[in-house]
Amino acid sequence: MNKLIKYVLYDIVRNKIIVAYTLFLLLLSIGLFQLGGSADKGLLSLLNLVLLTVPLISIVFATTHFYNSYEFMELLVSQPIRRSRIFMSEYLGVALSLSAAFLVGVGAPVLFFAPSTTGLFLVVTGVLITFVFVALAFLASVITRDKAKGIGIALLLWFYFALIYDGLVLLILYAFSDYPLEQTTLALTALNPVDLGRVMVLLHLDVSAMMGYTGALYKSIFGSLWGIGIALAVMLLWVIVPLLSSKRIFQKRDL
Amino acid sequence: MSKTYGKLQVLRGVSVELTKGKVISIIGPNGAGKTTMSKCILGMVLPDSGDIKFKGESVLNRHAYRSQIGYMPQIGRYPENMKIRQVIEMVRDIRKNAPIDDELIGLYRLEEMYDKRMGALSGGTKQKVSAALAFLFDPQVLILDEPTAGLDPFAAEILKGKILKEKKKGKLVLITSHVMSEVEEVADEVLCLVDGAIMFYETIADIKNQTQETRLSRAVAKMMNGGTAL
Amino acid sequence: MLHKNTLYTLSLLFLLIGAAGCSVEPKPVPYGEANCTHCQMTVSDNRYGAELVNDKGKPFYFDAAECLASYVLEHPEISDKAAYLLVTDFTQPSTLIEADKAHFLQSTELPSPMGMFLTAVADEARAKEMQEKYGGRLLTWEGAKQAVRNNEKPE
Amino acid sequence: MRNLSKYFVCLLGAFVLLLTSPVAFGDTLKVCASCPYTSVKQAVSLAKAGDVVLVDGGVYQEAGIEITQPIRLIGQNNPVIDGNNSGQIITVSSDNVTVQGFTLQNVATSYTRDDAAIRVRQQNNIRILSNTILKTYYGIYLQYSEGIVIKDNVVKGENVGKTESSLGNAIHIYKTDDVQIIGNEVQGHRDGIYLETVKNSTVERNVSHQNSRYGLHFMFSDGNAYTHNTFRRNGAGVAVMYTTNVRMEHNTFEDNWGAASYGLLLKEINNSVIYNNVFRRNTTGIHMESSSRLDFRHNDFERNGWAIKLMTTCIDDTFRLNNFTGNSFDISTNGNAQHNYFEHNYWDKYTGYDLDKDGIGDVPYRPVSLYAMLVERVPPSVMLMRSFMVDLLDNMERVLPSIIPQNLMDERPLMKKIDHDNNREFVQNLRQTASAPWRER
Repeated sequence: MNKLIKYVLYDIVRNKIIVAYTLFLLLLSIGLFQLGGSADKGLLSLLNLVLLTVPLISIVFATTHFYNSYEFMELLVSQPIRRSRIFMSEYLGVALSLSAAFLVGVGAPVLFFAPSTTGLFLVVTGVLITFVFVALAFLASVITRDKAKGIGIALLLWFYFALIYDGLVLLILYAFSDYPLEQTTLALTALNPVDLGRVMVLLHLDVSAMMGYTGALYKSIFGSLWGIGIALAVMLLWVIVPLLSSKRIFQKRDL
Repeated sequence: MSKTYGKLQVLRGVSVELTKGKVISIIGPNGAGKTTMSKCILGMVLPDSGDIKFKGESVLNRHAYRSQIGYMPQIGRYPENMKIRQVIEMVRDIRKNAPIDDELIGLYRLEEMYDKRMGALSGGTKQKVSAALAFLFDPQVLILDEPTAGLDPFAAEILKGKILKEKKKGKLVLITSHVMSEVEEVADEVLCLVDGAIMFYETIADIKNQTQETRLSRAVAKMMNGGTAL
Repeated sequence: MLHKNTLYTLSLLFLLIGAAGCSVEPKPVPYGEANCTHCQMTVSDNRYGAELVNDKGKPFYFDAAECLASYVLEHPEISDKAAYLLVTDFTQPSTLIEADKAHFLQSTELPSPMGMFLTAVADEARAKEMQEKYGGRLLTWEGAKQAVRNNEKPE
Repeated sequence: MRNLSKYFVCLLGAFVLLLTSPVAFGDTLKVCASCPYTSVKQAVSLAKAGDVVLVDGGVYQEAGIEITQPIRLIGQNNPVIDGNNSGQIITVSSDNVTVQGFTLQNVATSYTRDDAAIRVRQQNNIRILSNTILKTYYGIYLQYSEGIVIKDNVVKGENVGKTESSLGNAIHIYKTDDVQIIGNEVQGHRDGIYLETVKNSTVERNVSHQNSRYGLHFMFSDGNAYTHNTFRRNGAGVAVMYTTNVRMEHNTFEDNWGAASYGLLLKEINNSVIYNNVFRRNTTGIHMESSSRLDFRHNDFERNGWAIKLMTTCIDDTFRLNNFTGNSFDISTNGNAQHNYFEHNYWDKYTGYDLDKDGIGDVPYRPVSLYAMLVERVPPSVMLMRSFMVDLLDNMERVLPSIIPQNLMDERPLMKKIDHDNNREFVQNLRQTASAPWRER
């Protein structure tokens, strides 16, 4: 498996988009930390941008890469290797290289300007989000053979998780404001990896306490080791479920 | 075996036994299911029904048998940023312990271009790489999809020579091709697919005998038209 | 089949969470963490907390029975439909009892958080005992609401 | 005229001398291990009006000391009176009493008796000065009295791990007028300073921190001034209710940071001024309900969750020349009706421009965001804080307001943060150009 990843990585690392992505994140992070004044403020602004750009770039890049690698995968499929191995290698290759770009572009500045647990959470969240959206990208890619369609689905997925979902949640919360919604909101948050990541970081920033009783409730949930563990587990589910589903489809489909 | 793509039925109950030591040419009009059939054998396309047996064992959902097969795709596309050297190394990595037959690499002088990016190569050169890769591990079965399509005549000759050489070693070679002269040159038997079903599967000599034609292309055309001359 | 099972389990899990969120039942008063719905003061004295649970199961917390009473009087549209009106049994801190069934002792010796000197007790005998000890008068929930409406404080 | 004033000064001097020198008034009863008196209780019970009971350093295991004469009980070299958890330590049952310079410790929780280190009931002119009160149920407890000075005391309780009902207040004053509470440090109790029905009083330069409930809590206490106090890290902050004519100036409310915390809760406070205060890092800077005709000026709201929660029951409140910086929400409210004035405040979230360069933004600022109102109505929606959708909605609503209150806006926001001390000239100019009339007090 690692041999294959090596070759997938060879290919991606030299991809100019990855380099551009790294530089983009790097400039953004440094700029925000310089502008923001305090480390916390910098982290907050960074969080917003990370949660918007990382999913978008991850999902679009991974989808494009998947379609561009079709013939390569064909070549590999004619070789004596399991399809699942090819698929996982592709996945890990893309996810790892995007994560590496994120670690260099965001992780390093965070380490330098805001070395704190919150910073760590931001970086971990960013990496997890990358893995989630690459998995979603692969799912979009195996659903349809048509590249344009696949990228369309990927963009829709991003649009849904980054924007539409929150709008729907707001609508639901508003419509059912007479009901006790604490638990429901928690569940709704878990159903969107972007929200989950945002809440995980936010609750470790100082602003969390200001969210009043409900905020404190969530903080007590997410703040405990158990809560962090569960949040991370849900996040991993967000990686595993789409990844395994797409792998299953990939194994059964024609190339 | 059978295969449908959506509403399109590509293979309808194709059943055939191929034995080693022969070069078999799969011919047929466009869309007759030639490539699909070879992809089925390679496991790239999974048949809806039926089975494919290799040395008596089903290959469905297996992968190890493919170490016995060399495949040359119609159009070989590779990761753009990889160098020829890396592609070859990678496949070698995958097929560890396989015997190496780098005759084609030498004949095509690929070593001189080892450090070129795949993305920078011409279609013909890519085909050379594909051919070299197909023969690299001295496989028992060779599946060549339009092998000479993108090659210059000189390179095509080298390839044909190599095919005949491997046949003599007792290997099974499957070639899909439209070029009848080429088929005539290298193949022993012709498998003709029309609309996903086998129209005939005969030796070249038999075909010529049946149709009373000396040129294979005419003979085949006659056969496909139901035995009447054009 | 693995992922289908996973999905199934997951959706079941969320359904359960949703169901838990929707059941109409009293919730323990989060002392020190919630503000009184009526007076906005922190609900912190666990001998006096009160709670209203609406018909949908959403809890509203109060720091004292008098605040609950004021709220009930001011918001009949919510309280008329409320599933539960609860006050704390003074003799068993943090234990909620139904306001209808509670006995309210109004005595200067027992100052409640919002100045109406209302102390709720579940057991009638205990309430009488306390009345003998501290003086004041015993009220039903209706009486307590009446006292709050007319701002009748013992002096 | 000059002679007369000289004479007056002399008289005043003599009066001061009379008050301060022990020998000038009556006898001095000394208490120490080797003195005529070895027990404070004994000396106090024998003292006559005008006497001084002078207690030297050492630890006295005593409780239930009752002062029935107008005397002065003074500690020298920091004597300690240890109540041993057996009831109240000092009860003052006479007018004109001074208690000064003691460490009073160990008074147990008593649910129905409200035991305190110093208890005063129905007395006038009492002075409690420079005492240290440790581990008591209530610290200083006054009822039905008048003319009180509580100065430079330290009251420290132990509230860690205790429920609120087992804690008393550090300084608790009920139905008492003309009180001066100055320079005390109170911590670790239920409420730091509790005033109920206390009129015409001053609370100045106190530090109240780490109390379980409120740093300062007053109700029905009209006409009081609270200046230069610091309220820090109290359980819920400062709560003031049902009072008119209050002056709160130069106070600091900070780090009241928790689920149900606020810097200052204003409930039915009317006709009052709130000037030059700092609200820093509170969950809610000010929570206001049913409070009217309040004047907020020169306050700094820094890095609070909500700077101000202004409920619709508040009317005729004026907010001028305040700085709002780094707050998650500047103003939040629960409805559309608004009858309050905002003018000439500095808002760091303001993105308008100032073409005529007069220091005032040319477009109004709306400090209430749609999301803030949503959170007010549906608290669980805090989970969506800082999501892209929320930012988008807020920006759309700012451009085309439909849900947020139309008239809650600052039509003349300032472009630069106000330096409250050095911008006098600028402020003068603003005063002349203001739209609503300035209320001067």
